[in-house]
Amino acid sequence: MSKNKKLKVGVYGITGCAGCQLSIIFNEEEILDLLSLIDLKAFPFIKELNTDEEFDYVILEGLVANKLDLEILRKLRKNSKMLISLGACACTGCVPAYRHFTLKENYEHLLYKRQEELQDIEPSPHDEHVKVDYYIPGCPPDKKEILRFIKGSVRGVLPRPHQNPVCIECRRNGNACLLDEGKPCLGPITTGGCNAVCINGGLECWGCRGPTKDMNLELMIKILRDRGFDDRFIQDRMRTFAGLKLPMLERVMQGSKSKVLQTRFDGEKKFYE
Amino acid sequence: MSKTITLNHITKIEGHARLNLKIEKGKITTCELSATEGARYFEGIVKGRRYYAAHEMTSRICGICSCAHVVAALTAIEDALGLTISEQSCRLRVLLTLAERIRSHATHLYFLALPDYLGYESALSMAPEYKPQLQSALRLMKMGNGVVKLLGGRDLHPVSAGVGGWLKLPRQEEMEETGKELLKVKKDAIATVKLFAGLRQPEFESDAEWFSLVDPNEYAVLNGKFASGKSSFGKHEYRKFIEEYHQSYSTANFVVKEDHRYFVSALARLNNNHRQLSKDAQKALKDTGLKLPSKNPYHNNLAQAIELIHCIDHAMEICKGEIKKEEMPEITPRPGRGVGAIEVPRGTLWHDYTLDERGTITDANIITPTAQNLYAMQEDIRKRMPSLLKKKREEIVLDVEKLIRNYDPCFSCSAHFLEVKWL
Amino acid sequence: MAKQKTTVENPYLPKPYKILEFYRETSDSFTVKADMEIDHDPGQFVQVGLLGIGECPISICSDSREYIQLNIREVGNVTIALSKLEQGDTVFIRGPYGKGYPMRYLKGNSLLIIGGGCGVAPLKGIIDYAENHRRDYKDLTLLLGYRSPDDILFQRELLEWKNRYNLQVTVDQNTHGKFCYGAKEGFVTDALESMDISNNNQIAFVCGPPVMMKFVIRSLKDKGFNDDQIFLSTERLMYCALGVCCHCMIKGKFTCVDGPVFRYDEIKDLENE
Amino acid sequence: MQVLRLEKKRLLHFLDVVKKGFEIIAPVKSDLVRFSKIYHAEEIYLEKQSYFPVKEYFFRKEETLFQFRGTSITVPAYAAKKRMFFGLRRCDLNAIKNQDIVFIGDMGDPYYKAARENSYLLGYHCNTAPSPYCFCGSLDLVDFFDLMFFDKEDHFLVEVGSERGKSLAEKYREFFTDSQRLITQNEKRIPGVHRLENKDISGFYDHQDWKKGADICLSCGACTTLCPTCYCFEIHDEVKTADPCKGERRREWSSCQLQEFTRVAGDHIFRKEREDRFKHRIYHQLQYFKEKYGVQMCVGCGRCIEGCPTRIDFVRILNEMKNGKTENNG
Ligand SMILES: Cc1cc2nc3c(=O)[nH]c(=O)nc-3n(C[C@H](O)[C@H](O)[C@H](O)COP(=O)(O)OP(=O)(O)OC[C@H]3O[C@@H](n4cnc5c(N)ncnc54)[C@H](O)[C@@H]3O)c2cc1C
Ligand code: SF4
Ligand code: SF4
Ligand code: SF4
Repeated sequence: MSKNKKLKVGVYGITGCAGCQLSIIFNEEEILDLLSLIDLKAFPFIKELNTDEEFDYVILEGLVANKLDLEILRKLRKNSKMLISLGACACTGCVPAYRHFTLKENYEHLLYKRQEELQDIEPSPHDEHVKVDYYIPGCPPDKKEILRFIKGSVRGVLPRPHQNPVCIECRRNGNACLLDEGKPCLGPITTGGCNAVCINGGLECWGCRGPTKDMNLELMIKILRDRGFDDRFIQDRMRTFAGLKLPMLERVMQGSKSKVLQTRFDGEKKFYE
Repeated sequence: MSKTITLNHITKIEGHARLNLKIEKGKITTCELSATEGARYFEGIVKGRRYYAAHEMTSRICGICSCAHVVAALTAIEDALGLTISEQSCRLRVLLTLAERIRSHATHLYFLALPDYLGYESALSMAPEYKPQLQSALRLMKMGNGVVKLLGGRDLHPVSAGVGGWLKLPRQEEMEETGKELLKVKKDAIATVKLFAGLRQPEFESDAEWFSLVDPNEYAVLNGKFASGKSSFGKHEYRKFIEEYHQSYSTANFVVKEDHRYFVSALARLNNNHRQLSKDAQKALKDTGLKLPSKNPYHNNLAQAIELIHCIDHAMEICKGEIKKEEMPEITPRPGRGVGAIEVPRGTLWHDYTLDERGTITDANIITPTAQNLYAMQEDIRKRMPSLLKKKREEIVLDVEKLIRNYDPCFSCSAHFLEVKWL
Repeated sequence: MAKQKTTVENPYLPKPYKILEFYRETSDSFTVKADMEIDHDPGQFVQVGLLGIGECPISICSDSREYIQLNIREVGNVTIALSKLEQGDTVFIRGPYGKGYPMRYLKGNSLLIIGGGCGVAPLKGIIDYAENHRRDYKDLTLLLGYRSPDDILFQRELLEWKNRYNLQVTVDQNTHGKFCYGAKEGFVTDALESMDISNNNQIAFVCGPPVMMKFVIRSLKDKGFNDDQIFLSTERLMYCALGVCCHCMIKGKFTCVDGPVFRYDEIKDLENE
Repeated sequence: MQVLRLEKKRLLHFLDVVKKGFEIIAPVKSDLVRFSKIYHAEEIYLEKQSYFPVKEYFFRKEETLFQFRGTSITVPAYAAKKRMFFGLRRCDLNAIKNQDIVFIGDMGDPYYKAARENSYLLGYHCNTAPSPYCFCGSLDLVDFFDLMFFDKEDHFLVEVGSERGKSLAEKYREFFTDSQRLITQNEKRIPGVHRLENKDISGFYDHQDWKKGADICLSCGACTTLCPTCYCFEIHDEVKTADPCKGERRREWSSCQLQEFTRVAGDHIFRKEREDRFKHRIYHQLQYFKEKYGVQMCVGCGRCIEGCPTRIDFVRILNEMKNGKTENNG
């Protein structure tokens, strides 16, 4: 606290939608206080003067999509005691990394020759390239979670990351379970911490915060199949936000075909046609 | 005298861009504005996905315009499916778009643009002297975010708008409450106009033509023809007029077919539609003395400020409406093509999808405002340069940055910058 | 009739105490002495914390009515925050909680104290207690195991213990090459094996990592110890320490109120819980 | 016990009058049935059991334990609203009784107590099982209410269960007439709710069939959140941005079905396996609680089954265990 010097912090973005950095700023009521808790050395999104000396930590949005991104990522990692991956792109690769699961011919025609430095590399989250010290996942991340992180860091504590499934918060919010309505909700296998905003807003969870460590993937697949979703659908859905964090998906899908799991579903089947 | 100015990371814009300027013997030999954002190929990755995934995925193109992408994608998909949405859904989508415009303009005006004029490096360092102004900004942002959250379920990448309608409707009381809140922040919008009208802007005229949607019924948001002072065309015909091409020597991405540069922005909207502004916005406009039509891109900030008032007025109007319970329609896929063109904070946004008989997306094209503005932006810099040459390096940089920021570019939207480095 | 208002104390409220003494034990643990004047049994614990950070259960490792002494290992948020305190600072404590070692009922016995790593902390309470009631107990045998000489706790007290009791210190690995406190290389269990000790009027107290406890018990049983001659100290995640929040439940037993000290016959089937 | 009679057509009027003196919380059907504050008596929905339990009104989802500023601690004043709960089922009422044991009994939780203190509990007796998952008949539920409404075609028989209930009935005496008859024990039974065949499960601990449930368990925590008796919680601190020396300590609901529930230093997790966690829940409900407090915690409402995305029916699993017991113990 006041005894110590303020922490030197940088907020940067590489390829992303800027939504995560906005999520910091959109803490409208706290933002000015928040940024005065730390010594904000860099935040190019809203600052002209940015020094990139030694940071205590860097909060970095975005995924690695070209060589320049990788260069920046490595440099920041080197200059910072801690690296915080902010948002789904940074943590799981998010929608841009879904490219791994599309046919090449779908985007080939969009490829053009670029300057060497901006040459594409396979879209990938930070931890495929460097060590990450803390994750604030989500697309967009929960703005209060960022707030809690910064407040915590000032006092030398890192908030325990969420590891419980989205369902916990969803039920606490008093929602009707969308699985019972035949909708393909990924809440049970997705790490919570978002307060189940999507379900509160009427949409099933798409899994933007990435899979939980404790997920029962096999059962989730079975549940979705029971509700009439085909395997293609299940794969597409699960891979939209966190495909790279589900490398076992195909194997589990194959394996679960032979297994009998007796679940019950008394709602109506809803095909997404 | 030879000068090279490289702005490697242009700050206080969304996304990442750089500018290369080379001036030799008083002549500009190189002027390259380029996005350094990694390519994400959104148009490629939505291919093969079903129609209901388009807005979910493309919303991730841009955080601050996420509502815009959602609405544009939904409009295009519904167009392709031949769905008409209810009047209420339409109204709410307008509100969602306006709310986003409020927060986006407020963020841009105060956090990205204003420090340039007041001589600060960032809004944060302005805080001690300009606390009330910043608080105005934060209130406006909070308002915009609040409405987006109410309608869309969350601040960014809203979820409640779906193909054909709303997954979850706001309650009547909430709408009424929102109307009251909007009224409270109107004074902040008015103060914003005053503040920006007081800033001195250079005299300058862009060679580019302006374009925006024009809707006879209202200050265009979701409907209308794409028009400038000279020509206009319907959204389905856009391919005939806008051509995207890529030349290794050229900076062009999108040009109007007759080889005219154009820009889209709040200023373009004001040029076309200022007579449809709300009463208070018109009054504010008059008080500023801004002459329309204007081709001075430095006027865009002021135009945004004026739009703030209009958006609040229009939003309040919508909040008065009644909320009826509506079910989502049953959807049967069919093959077809659909286009969505809507006015978003930075100009006109285009989404275009082709679906097959199962509702799978077989082709997609997205044209963002910044992509349309790039060429104009760069050429404006080129045109502006000669009058700046005598100045000191820092002043040139500041002036150029101001120009760029006035366009409020959003390089995150690089869904579709074909070639990012121009020579 | 006179209206009597009984204001029951709010059991969640901690009280501030001053730190009388603070010193480091090893590179990752420290000992604090706080001016909390309470009656307690050895083996009981308190909830220690800082406002804004949280609280965690720590065993009292002293035997005095004037103060309590706590030995804490830095493993997470609260414990790391506590490690930054200094003499004169304030900590927030509530307690004491739990059932300690039933020393009163064990009078006349010899005490065999077997600790591993930070498990020695609660056992120090017994040593201090026995010292204060020296005549009530016969021999004291201490068998303390650590990973390396750097991890040895209570170095200030060790020499004294060595003089007074039958003390043996083991280290898993001797990285220094020199033996301090007469420490021997090897596991506690080995030392126990080779020790000539019988269950005659002998009570064993065991605390340490789960694996170590398991082997020690096995070895004690081999030496003829009955289940009711062995006391164990358990550790679980807990929030309330009041027997409500359920996190520390082992089968039907609450570590915080029914434990943390259990006689082996009370919990012997519960190993895997 | 005193029994009164209330004509059915006067119920709404009765509640509307009561509403002037109390906040009424009763089951309302929106998308699902849940207990919420009612503004008009017609909103009340008694057809089905509520999907969400009533416990959140007493043991709140989130509760500020105290606020602090520097080193000074203040406890928020609990505004004890005068509330009347209407439409509580027999299971709901027993669940409240069980939570009373936990929170008021041993430890005197001031937050829970304050919320309970001014609450009047008005029950509604199920004439038939309101859900196919109910099994309250297998458990030893007791009478626990201020007033209990028995639905009898055109009128209610209202049994008075406490002094409080009595004074309430006195206060609104104009609505009630004296009943000529008492409620028989038989009338208190609910047909079709004796699903659990053997509620002593002590012998099943090592039974292989627990796996049947664990296999189709997502560990999503729906069961514990929807259960009217589950009472686990966590405590966390939160500080203010403007001044990190100020803040509050809060508790919020937790669930024993989560791995996080028992994570300790060194990342050790007790009951790491889903099966152990599932088993733990059932044992806590049917055995551990009884060992500690003398009654079973589960009240047989079936919500944990109805709310489970895969409908894990622990009652059926237990029944099957019993039937297959001999072969398993061999
Ligand atoms: C009765 C009793 C007596 C005790 N006595 C003592 C004693 O005398 N001395 C002593 O040093 N300890 C003692 N302990 C243990 C002590 O309570 C714990 O070490 C303490 O609770 C840690 O709290 P913390 O807040 O510092 O750590 P926390 O921040 O709660 O972290 C604890 C551990 O949880 C894990 N963890 C935390 N965050 C995460 C995450 N995001 N992901 C994965 N894992 C994570 C880590 O492994 C970490 O080490 C005792 C425990 C009990 C129950
Ligand atoms: S709606 Fe989704 S997140 Fe909510 S309980 Fe159901 S499965 Fe879980
Ligand atoms: S509900 Fe799912 S998709 Fe929505 S924010 Fe949470 S994790 Fe992401
Ligand atoms: S365990 Fe299930 S049946 Fe029993 S009280 Fe809880 S929710 Fe109801």
